[in-house]
Amino acid sequence: MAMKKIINAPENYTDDMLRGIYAANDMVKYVNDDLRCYCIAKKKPDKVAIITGGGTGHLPLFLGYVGDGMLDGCGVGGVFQSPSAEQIYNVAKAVDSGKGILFLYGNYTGDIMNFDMASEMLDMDDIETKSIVGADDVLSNANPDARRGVAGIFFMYKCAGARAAWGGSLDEVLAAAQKAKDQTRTVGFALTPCIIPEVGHPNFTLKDDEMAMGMGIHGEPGVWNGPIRTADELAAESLDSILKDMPVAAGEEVCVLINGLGATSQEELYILSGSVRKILDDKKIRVYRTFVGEYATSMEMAGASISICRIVDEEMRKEIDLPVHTPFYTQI
Amino acid sequence: MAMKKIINAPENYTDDMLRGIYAANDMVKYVNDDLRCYCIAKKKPDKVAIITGGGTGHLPLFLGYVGDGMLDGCGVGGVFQSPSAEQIYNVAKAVDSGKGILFLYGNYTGDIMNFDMASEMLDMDDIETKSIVGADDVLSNANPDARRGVAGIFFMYKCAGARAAWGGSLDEVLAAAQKAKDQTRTVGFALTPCIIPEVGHPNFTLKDDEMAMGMGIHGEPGVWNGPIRTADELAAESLDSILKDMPVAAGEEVCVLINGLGATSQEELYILSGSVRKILDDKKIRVYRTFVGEYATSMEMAGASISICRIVDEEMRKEIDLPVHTPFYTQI
Amino acid sequence: MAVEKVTIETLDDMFSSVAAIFAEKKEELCAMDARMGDGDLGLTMSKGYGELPQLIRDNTDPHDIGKTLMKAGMKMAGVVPSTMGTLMASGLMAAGKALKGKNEIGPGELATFVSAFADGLQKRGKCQPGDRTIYDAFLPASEQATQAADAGGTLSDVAEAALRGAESGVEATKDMIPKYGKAAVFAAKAKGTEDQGAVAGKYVLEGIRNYISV
Amino acid sequence: MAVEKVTIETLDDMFSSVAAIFAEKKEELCAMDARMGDGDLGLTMSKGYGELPQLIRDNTDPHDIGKTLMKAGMKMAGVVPSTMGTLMASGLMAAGKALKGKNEIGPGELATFVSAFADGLQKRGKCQPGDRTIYDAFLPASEQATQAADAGGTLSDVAEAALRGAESGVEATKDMIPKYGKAAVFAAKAKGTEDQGAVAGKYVLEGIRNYISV
Ligand SMILES: Nc1ncnc2c1ncn2[C@@H]1O[C@H](COP(=O)(O)OP(=O)(O)O)[C@@H](O)[C@H]1O
Ligand SMILES: Nc1ncnc2c1ncn2[C@@H]1O[C@H](COP(=O)(O)OP(=O)(O)O)[C@@H](O)[C@H]1O
Ligand SMILES: [Mg+2]
Ligand SMILES: [Mg+2]
Ligand SMILES: [Mg+2]
Ligand SMILES: [Mg+2]
Repeated sequence: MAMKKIINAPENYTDDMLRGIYAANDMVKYVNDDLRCYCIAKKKPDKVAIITGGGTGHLPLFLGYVGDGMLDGCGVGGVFQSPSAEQIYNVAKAVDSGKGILFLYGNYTGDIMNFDMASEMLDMDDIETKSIVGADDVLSNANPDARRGVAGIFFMYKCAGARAAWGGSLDEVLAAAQKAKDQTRTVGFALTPCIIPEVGHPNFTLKDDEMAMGMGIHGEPGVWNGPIRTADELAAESLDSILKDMPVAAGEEVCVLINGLGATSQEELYILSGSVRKILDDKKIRVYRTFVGEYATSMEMAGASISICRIVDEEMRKEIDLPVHTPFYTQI
Repeated sequence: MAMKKIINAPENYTDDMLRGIYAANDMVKYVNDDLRCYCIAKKKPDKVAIITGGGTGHLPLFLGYVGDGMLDGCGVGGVFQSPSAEQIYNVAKAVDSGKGILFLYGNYTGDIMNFDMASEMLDMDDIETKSIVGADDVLSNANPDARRGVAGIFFMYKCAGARAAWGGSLDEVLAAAQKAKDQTRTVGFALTPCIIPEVGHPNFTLKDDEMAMGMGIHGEPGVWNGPIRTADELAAESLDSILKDMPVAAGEEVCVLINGLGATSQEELYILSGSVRKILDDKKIRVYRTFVGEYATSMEMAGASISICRIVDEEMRKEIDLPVHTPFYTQI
Repeated sequence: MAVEKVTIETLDDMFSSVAAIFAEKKEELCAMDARMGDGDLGLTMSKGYGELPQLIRDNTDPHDIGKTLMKAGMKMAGVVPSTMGTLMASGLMAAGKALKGKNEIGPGELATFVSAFADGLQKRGKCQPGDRTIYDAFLPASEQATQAADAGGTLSDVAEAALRGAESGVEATKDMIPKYGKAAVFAAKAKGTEDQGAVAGKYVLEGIRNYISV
Repeated sequence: MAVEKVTIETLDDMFSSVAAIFAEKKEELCAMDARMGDGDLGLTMSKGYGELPQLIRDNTDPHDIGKTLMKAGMKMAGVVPSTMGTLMASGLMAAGKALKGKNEIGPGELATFVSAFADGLQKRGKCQPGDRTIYDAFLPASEQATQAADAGGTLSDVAEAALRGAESGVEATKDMIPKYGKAAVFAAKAKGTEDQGAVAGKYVLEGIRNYISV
């Protein structure tokens, strides 16, 4: 597989992308003269600030959720690399309004080290932070604490974002994120690899008829590689894995997130969404909302993920329903 | 290139997709027991109805723009095929509220024949229709009337949709579409082909390092095939072609639409958007709004298009700013 | 014992006669189309016209032959979405439009039917006389049918005139060069042969004549 | 003529001495890392510590050695975002946090610096003693430094004690099996060799000792 990308110099990939984003949108800006310190343009007074961060290559993750009703800032790393602690710190300083800061990001070692460092630094400035990581990828590890964070983090953003927008305390915002985390599971599968621009060749290979169940968004190995299955089969296997890990009873209610990894067409995502729905209907699991689109990608990787977020109370329903607006995601 | 798709039986592609869409969204429905007669669920009283249609494989085109503030219905064809006149007719009957109907779709022979037939049928029922086709693809033909319609139709949807939402007459809605059409030009380029599910192999081929400038969304040949160029070079060549066809003076204002053809990552689209912006800034052409994302695709084709819509008066500005909401596109 | 007028009740019978011809000529039309194009013409015509009588029955407007024809024509287009299927449907719909409000077909209405059908083909196909299409059969048919009706002929006279016009038109396509679709690629091969679309047009009128003049 | 206390004004000089060691040991560390990992350790350490003195000067809080160290440490992490770069920065920041509000480093503060640095490494790396990491150099260093300070030793005594602890720690890593990162894959090869991260840790303390005890 050759690299076919619409880019300029590979080493400018992240910064060229960021310049494009800032030029296209007024509602975000960068601070400290550093393109990678990405913040909401108009700081929100008197609310808990929520900050995320992570490597480039997963749009709309991570920065795409900075906006009204969701997040306040994002530390932007190079392709599949962590932002530095200093970048996170600077974002935090820029958006802090005195009610504390929630760090909400994915469960990757590099990110954890850097967010923790930033948090210690902020502590020195007497700015309170709490941290929580998304770790929704069921097939990435049997141990829930060691799981990767993938598209399911969307529900954590949504619930924590709503709680913060309503003036919740840092503990309340953290609790909303934790509740969404507890109720969310994801299973994903890849059909093709992606190429890191500065590397120039795929980070793994799959045969012409082959796919990988459970593969991570950086190409981490999954549970099986084998011939491509149908949408119905993939939906069945994925829901099986999810519901084994987090049982949902008949009559209970869930949100469904069908996420494209980058190259997969929207047509396919809706076919997959239809397959998932048939199974949930059969199980008499009610669907509160279905989200279909690109929420967490790996550049031009083909594949998809299915996330289920169980709705356990009216509060969650309201959090998920809150209209939000960012340059990448608008919900009314 | 092998077909790697998340689907069930290829012959059910379109209908499986439609079932997925209806299950995921309450705001649309189908009429006449025919999945391919796609309408807004709650008919809007006392307004000109706008109907579009065309082949499957271009999501969010065409049906994705049916919703509040945009379109009222869509005839859905098979992959890259026209909907039937009857399907268009049935959609029209379902959404008609007595103020007439605008047919607004792409400039393809099959579609034209079928929309014309539907129009004659509606005439028999004393329902007035007017028709206009998008034909924005500059490189597809030197003769503007023979050009293909591609992503630029978005601006026609937006302007006509706003005018209709405000209670405009059929002639006024048509005039708004015509004005947007007159001011919009697109240039696109493909990096990889796509595969029609029932065919199973690509509709054309490009070498490992090769791209096609001006290629159509079904793989119609463009003006050159050659080695992949940089984002900056592609932006420069595309804008050159656009501005030669539709001059824009320094100080004038435009909207920019950077559209992904399906497999291209959002990261690349923003890099390309940044390249376009640099050139417009240099020419002192002001940018009113930038739209970046997937607006008109060819399933999993890699590539992008650049559309420029010149803003000629305050009316257009208001039309483009009108908040809209569909299952695929929300603007606030 | 010729038919003197076609009513809403007998409209389906007239088209059953057209269907019968296409059933008989299916192989012939496929073979002709295969020489020049993709070889589907016999299939689409026998299928489309085969379903038309039932479509007419299912979509009958009790007072309006015109509306009935339009609706049935539109349904037929959905059944056979090829070029010729769409063109035939367009002809039927244009004829229906011209007959809006009529509840029977006499000599004048039949001439109107043929002329409007021809116009419908031309408008939909954006073709010119001499382009080697079905229009080259229908245009002379409409001229002769109109003359016969203007001269006070019976329904049978008009039907015979239309068919004669179509036959001469088909003959003339032998010297025409194709402009449209797949046939344009094989322009040289067309020389001396009849255009298969024109032949299909002639069969429509032959079926009508058969029903009226027996 | 040993240094008796390090002030906010001389903090950068102490780290210049650390930088000097890493400049000297660059090739050696790279070679060690190449045997077990990706061979970048000498590069990242000489680069990160090479910039640290200037980062300290640029980020000096005139009354607070702790804040100064934290800020400079954080900046250093951005300069060298590798595992060891991040761990070293974490050590510096933890030490800074422990010294918050101090405006000089005497014997007690130096012991605090080493212990807090060790704690910072452990917390960031989530490693245990015996995991064959830099922590295995810093943990005995912190124990010995604390003893020396508690016993009323001079700044020089504490610095010497820390270095002695680190040296014994490095020696002990020869028998440890790596658990983390790329080295874990080459576990067998590690036997009998010193952990390169532990060696880097020792060099930090050697640089400090060199500045204080000359
Ligand atoms: N633009 C046109 N206008 C009128 N008739 C046309 C046109 N293009 C093709 N035809 C007629 O259609 C016939 C071919 O029909 P058909 O086999 O259905 O086409 P295809 O298989 O290419 O879709 C031609 O012989 C010609 O008579
Ligand atoms: N989790 C950990 N905790 C503490 N130290 C660690 C940890 N993982 C690795 N190390 C130390 O880091 C050293 C390797 O550093 P470095 O070369 O920067 O790693 P890499 O090149 O893999 O990013 C190891 O020799 C070990 O001492
Ligand atoms: Mg994509
Ligand atoms: Mg896509
Ligand atoms: Mg044919
Ligand atoms: Mg290394």
